[in-house]
Amino acid sequence: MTDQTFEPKIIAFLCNWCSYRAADMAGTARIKYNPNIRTIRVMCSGRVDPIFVMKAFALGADGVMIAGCHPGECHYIEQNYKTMRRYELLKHTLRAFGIEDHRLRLQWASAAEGALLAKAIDEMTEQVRALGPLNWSQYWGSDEFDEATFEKIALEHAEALEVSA
Amino acid sequence: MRYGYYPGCSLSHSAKPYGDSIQSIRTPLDIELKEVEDWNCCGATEYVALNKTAAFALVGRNLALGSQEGFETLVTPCSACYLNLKKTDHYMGKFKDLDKKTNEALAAGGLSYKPGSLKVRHMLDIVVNDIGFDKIREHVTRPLEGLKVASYYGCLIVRPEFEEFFDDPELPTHMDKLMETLGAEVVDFSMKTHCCGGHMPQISTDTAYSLIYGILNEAQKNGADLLVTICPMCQLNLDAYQAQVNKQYKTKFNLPILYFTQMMGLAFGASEKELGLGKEFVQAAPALKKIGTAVEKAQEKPKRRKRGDKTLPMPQKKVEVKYG
Amino acid sequence: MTEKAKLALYWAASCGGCEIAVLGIDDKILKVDEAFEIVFWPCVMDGKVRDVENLADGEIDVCLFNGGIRTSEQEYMAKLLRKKSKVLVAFGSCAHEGCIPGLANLSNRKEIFQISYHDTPSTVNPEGIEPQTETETPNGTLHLPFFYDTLKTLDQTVPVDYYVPGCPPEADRIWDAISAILEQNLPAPGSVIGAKSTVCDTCPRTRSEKKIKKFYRTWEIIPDPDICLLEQGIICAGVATRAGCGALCPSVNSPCIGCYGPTDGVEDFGARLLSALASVIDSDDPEEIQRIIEDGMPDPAGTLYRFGLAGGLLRRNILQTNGQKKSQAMGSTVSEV
Amino acid sequence: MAERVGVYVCHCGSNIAGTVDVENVATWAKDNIDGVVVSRDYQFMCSSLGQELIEEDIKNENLNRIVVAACSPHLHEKTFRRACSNAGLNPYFMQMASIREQVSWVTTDKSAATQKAKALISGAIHRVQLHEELTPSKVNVTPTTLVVGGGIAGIQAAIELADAGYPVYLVEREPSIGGHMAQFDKTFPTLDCAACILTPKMSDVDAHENITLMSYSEVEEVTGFVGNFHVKIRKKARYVNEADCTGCGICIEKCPKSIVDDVFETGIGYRKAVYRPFPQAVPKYPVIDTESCIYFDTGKCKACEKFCPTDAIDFEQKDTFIELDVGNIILATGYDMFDAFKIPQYGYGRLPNVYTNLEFERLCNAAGPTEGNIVLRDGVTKPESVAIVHCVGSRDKNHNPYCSAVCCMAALKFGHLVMEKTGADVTSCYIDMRPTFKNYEEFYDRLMDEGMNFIRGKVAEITDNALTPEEEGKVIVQVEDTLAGKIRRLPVDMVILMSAMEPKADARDTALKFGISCSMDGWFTERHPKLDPVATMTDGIFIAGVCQGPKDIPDTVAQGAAAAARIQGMISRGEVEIEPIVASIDPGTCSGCRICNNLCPFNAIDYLEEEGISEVNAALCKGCGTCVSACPAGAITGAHFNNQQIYAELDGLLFDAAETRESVEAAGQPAGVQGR
Repeated sequence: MTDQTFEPKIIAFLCNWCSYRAADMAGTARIKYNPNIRTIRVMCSGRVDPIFVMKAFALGADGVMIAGCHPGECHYIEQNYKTMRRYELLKHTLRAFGIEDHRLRLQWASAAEGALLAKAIDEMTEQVRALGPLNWSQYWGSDEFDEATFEKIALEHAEALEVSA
Repeated sequence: MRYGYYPGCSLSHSAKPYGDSIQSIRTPLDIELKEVEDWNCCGATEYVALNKTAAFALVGRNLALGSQEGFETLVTPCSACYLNLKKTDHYMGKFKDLDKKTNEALAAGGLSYKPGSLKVRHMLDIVVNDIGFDKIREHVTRPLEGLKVASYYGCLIVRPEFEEFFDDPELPTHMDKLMETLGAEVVDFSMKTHCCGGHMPQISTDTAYSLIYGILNEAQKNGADLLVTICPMCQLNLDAYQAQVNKQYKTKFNLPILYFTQMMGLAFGASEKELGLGKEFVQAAPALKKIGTAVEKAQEKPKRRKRGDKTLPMPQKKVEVKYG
Repeated sequence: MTEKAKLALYWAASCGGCEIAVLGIDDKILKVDEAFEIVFWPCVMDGKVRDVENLADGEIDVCLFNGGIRTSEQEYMAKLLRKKSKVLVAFGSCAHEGCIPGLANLSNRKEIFQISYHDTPSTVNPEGIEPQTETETPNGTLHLPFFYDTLKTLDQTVPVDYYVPGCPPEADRIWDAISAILEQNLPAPGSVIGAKSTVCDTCPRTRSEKKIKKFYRTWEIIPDPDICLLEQGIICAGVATRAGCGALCPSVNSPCIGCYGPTDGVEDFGARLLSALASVIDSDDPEEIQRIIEDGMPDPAGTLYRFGLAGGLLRRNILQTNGQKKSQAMGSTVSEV
Repeated sequence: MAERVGVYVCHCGSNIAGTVDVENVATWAKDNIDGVVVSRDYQFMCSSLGQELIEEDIKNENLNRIVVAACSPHLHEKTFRRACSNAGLNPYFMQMASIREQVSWVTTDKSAATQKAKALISGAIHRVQLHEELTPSKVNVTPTTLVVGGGIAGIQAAIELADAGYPVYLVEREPSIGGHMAQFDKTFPTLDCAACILTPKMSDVDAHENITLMSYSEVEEVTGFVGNFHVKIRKKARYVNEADCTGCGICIEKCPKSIVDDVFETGIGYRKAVYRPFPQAVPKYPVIDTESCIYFDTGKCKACEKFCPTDAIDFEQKDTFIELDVGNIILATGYDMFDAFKIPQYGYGRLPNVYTNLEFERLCNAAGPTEGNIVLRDGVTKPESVAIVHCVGSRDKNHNPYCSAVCCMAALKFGHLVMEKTGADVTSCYIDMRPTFKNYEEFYDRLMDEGMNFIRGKVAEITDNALTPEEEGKVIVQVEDTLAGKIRRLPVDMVILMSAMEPKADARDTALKFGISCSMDGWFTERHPKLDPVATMTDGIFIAGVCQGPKDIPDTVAQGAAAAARIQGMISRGEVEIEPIVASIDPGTCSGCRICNNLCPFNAIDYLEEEGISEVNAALCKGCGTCVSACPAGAITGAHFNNQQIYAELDGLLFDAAETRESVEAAGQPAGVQGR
């Protein structure tokens, strides 16, 4: 289902050293990109806990991007490799939940690659837009009993018993 | 292993020995080659310069036929055909409009081709990578010891380098290894991937001869008894115009030009007839007499430097520097 | 003598194991009887919903509620018991985090009915009858509860005061909980009554630094009895699972499957375990990593969320019926309980 | 207790206000988000007035949390943190929202920009309320410094520190310090002889009371943290007893075994089995190379021992290990040359008269194998024509994409030397000429005046395959002259390949050993490419010279000095602050599963055997948080980036998704005891 008016909300976790600086760079260079991305700064993409991603979806995000330094260029030497491993398993797991691959993206961007990051953001925004809203909590179903009905049932029980008595 | 086979025009005529020798090594190495039904000329190296659409359609037809017959791999022994087939497949995948145009043209003949559905490979690639040196070694009954060969690739197979070329385009070495596997001695040869002149002999003999001269000269200088090639065009130029080159440059080159498959046949003990030997302008027979005349050269021990010897040592290939 | 405190036990979507487990505390059950007047316990004594309804609000001192909320009746009972109880305890994995019944959240009502009432080999149902919420009979209309698409944990339905984890809770832990209640030295409301650390803490195996090149399914190798199972490539959830069981499974060469749920403050057991496992995969090459994962963990949801799916952050898989509410799914009769 | 948050939305002139409706955002924040007590928009928050505004509000409105929505925290986080501490508020109670770099500058649609700004600010407000008080810890700095690498960079750094009165250990892998510079003949553009300016510095190092020189030694292992490193150094066996050796050199003279020296003489000269890389070597003590020594091979000879006047030769010597405590470390490990064999079409190793730049340096070095005579491989003939090939392995996607920075100038230098010494005509084949430094362009002009030829084009191949009589016996350089637009074949006597500078073959191992990172190419990564070029991500570890990237001698020396200066600052301060953004493990929850142990590249996580739990060494921890998100028990907390703070930020960022998720907050959260 593609909804043209639909503006996806995408959470992006940016590592302090490369991808957040890439975002700064995109800004300084006045590179325009879709406003749908909302960023959280973490020290390293290795800090991005799969729980954050789940939480983001549960809180109503339509997509999540994890951005970090290029493999081999991590400011913490090798931590983004752990990100890579978690990302793969996370994707594998989200598939089992029926969440489309395009809703989670791992993006390497060095401090100099503002344009690349901007392009990735635009690309992802369009992909998620095409997938439509996720609005995860709708699948949980809501309670069926408000106070009134609740009382009503109690009452019915009372009557029922009185009849049989 | 079963492959679609695209021999190309020359293999039944000017390069018949190539075709024959391929047939003769096919059986021992059990390479199953199924010729593409009703294939046509690849347009050689010129056509594309005259009319792109037509040229690509011409090649496209062969690809279409190949994939139609359900092949995964299309093997060709001719470097020009290899280049054309690979180029067409590659460009059709890369440039959507070329893909569209070509397929429109093919549609006229009720054909279509989806780029990437056929893997175009050169005979040499199949021999060294699919069959492998070990299996080849098993079949060597008549090692080519004593024979000094220069392995010559020509330019068409190495450039332009599309995605994954099966060897180093700057300095390919597969044929060297193959020749060594057959027992021949490989001489250093820096002209490996230089142009043989292609169709220059018809256009500017001077240009053509200078190129041919360069190749033969280098081979001779490095002590080669013969050149081994993988391309009918190269074979023809180096072989057929050797006399003219000798005349023009006052040289006495007498270097037979053989196909790598002929060398394999020889080593496998096939008869000269099977391999179409003797059909070359520069007769290979004299050179081939050297087979088996290898002399055990005693490995010389490092000689001490003489007093007053001013010469500077030559650079040695670096062994991986290990620190710590 | 002073009046005994009132105790209620109820089961919703659960296997009943928790009930057995309560009895499993042996003679201590008598102590329970000494301490409490059991007002409601359908599993072991007769009782009517009406009796509960007739109680004053908050009259029950403690209610041990096991099982998740799968039907409208269970939801009603949860709300009823919440209303009538001072302290409501989500007792056992099902009430706590959904447990095995929660895995049905990877499916939905339609599929579940299809399987249970049509497809299972043991089912003979030529007329293709499915449970109806209302059935007319000569003696009047019979009601059946409505079956929800999504199983909820107890606290997704009503506020819960305490949690007792485990599938089922170990006898000793149950007694710990009960005595805590008796002695009135309960932790802060909302907390889990249990250990702080994880199963590894009580696991006898020797552990060293971890690097995993391949995940093995339990039948693929015979594990070394003394070395950490995870280090041998067997997915053992012990690293992420709250201690309390005494590492029963690992001590008999079988990996922990996580029935005691996560430790305090962890919001999603599966993701927690996921992150830990992925972090120690011994490869930096995306293709190889994918291979290791896909070969080693064909069913990630089942592996990582065996007990914690319904209680996790996502709770279920994408629902093809798009979260259709009961009202849409079945008229608007509410009185099917 | 409820936090009192102050929100400050910066206009940044029109930079932000031009695209984001700042007034609207400010009022919206106050009206819609709990905890916000003050919410203002202001022209320039970073101005002193803007900062005072915050300080005033903190005092008057007793705010205890601050959110500044302005530019990127990388620009002004420090500024506003300072403002907070000035007003007596813990600086870590401040959070920035980057609504300039990440909103106004990158968004065209005004309403979308305003909405995004709201999201970011709401995220910051939610987050900041959960911030915890943090104070940097302080550690003392050992005044001793370790310098690794005795090239000009290391020498410069060592001398600077030593002159400042601080003890320095200089560790060099080779038998002598001096590095590549010692191999050079002249230096551009001044053409003063490398040795003449280098050797005095080398002997300074030797003589300096504050410098302990450890040549022929390597760092084995590094532990500890800024101010308090502990290093283990392997002193390789010299088989020459330094205490007794006078450096007279008789052993070298008498040694019967002579072999090609492919380190210092780059393979075009010879040395003995017992040797000193070059006459002015520092230290002066020779080294016995066991590979080639006859005694080590056959058990006979011992000529050196027989003739040594002071019995300094000791065949029994073993490697020794020295352990040091140092406060800071400077890495000046230099570079390797690109292996010209990797470009076969240039004929290196096949054509005798194709040399590399480093070989040529030795060739025209008066102390080199030819006493400075520029000759062909035969050792006698002077070349009449020389071609210099630029960018061999540099600016070449097949090998190294980067520019090696010095080759253009070195080529000009070579051109001058060749013409001066042999009168041969010289042709340089270049892609671009890059004489970009003081007096470099002038030098280029000078060479053009001196008659050096320049052909703009990348050389295709170098061959001895003559096509014309005049090419016979020559080396032919085939190149496309891109200015004349034609292919040229240059028959010359000698070719010099300007080989690229490459990271040391073991640069990555070194980086790992010292806990710093490398670029893709393998150059060490500086903390900031512009503003912090000699520091690294690892406090207390600095880099200087080419190990950080290709550069010439002046830049290298400057970096050496800069690194030394940085360290002097730390030493004179006596203590350093350690970022409080670190991980910590709750011993109660940790079960010692050991998942985290090998995740830390800085070895900050120790496993305590007896307690059976793991522990974070705060001083080593860099705060990346990888272990935090890996801990299956949730036992590890990352200061300033803990889960609750991130959840809160997520919650705030998705404020406008709230309507679709009433029920979420309840999910899995403690319910409290309602219904009683």
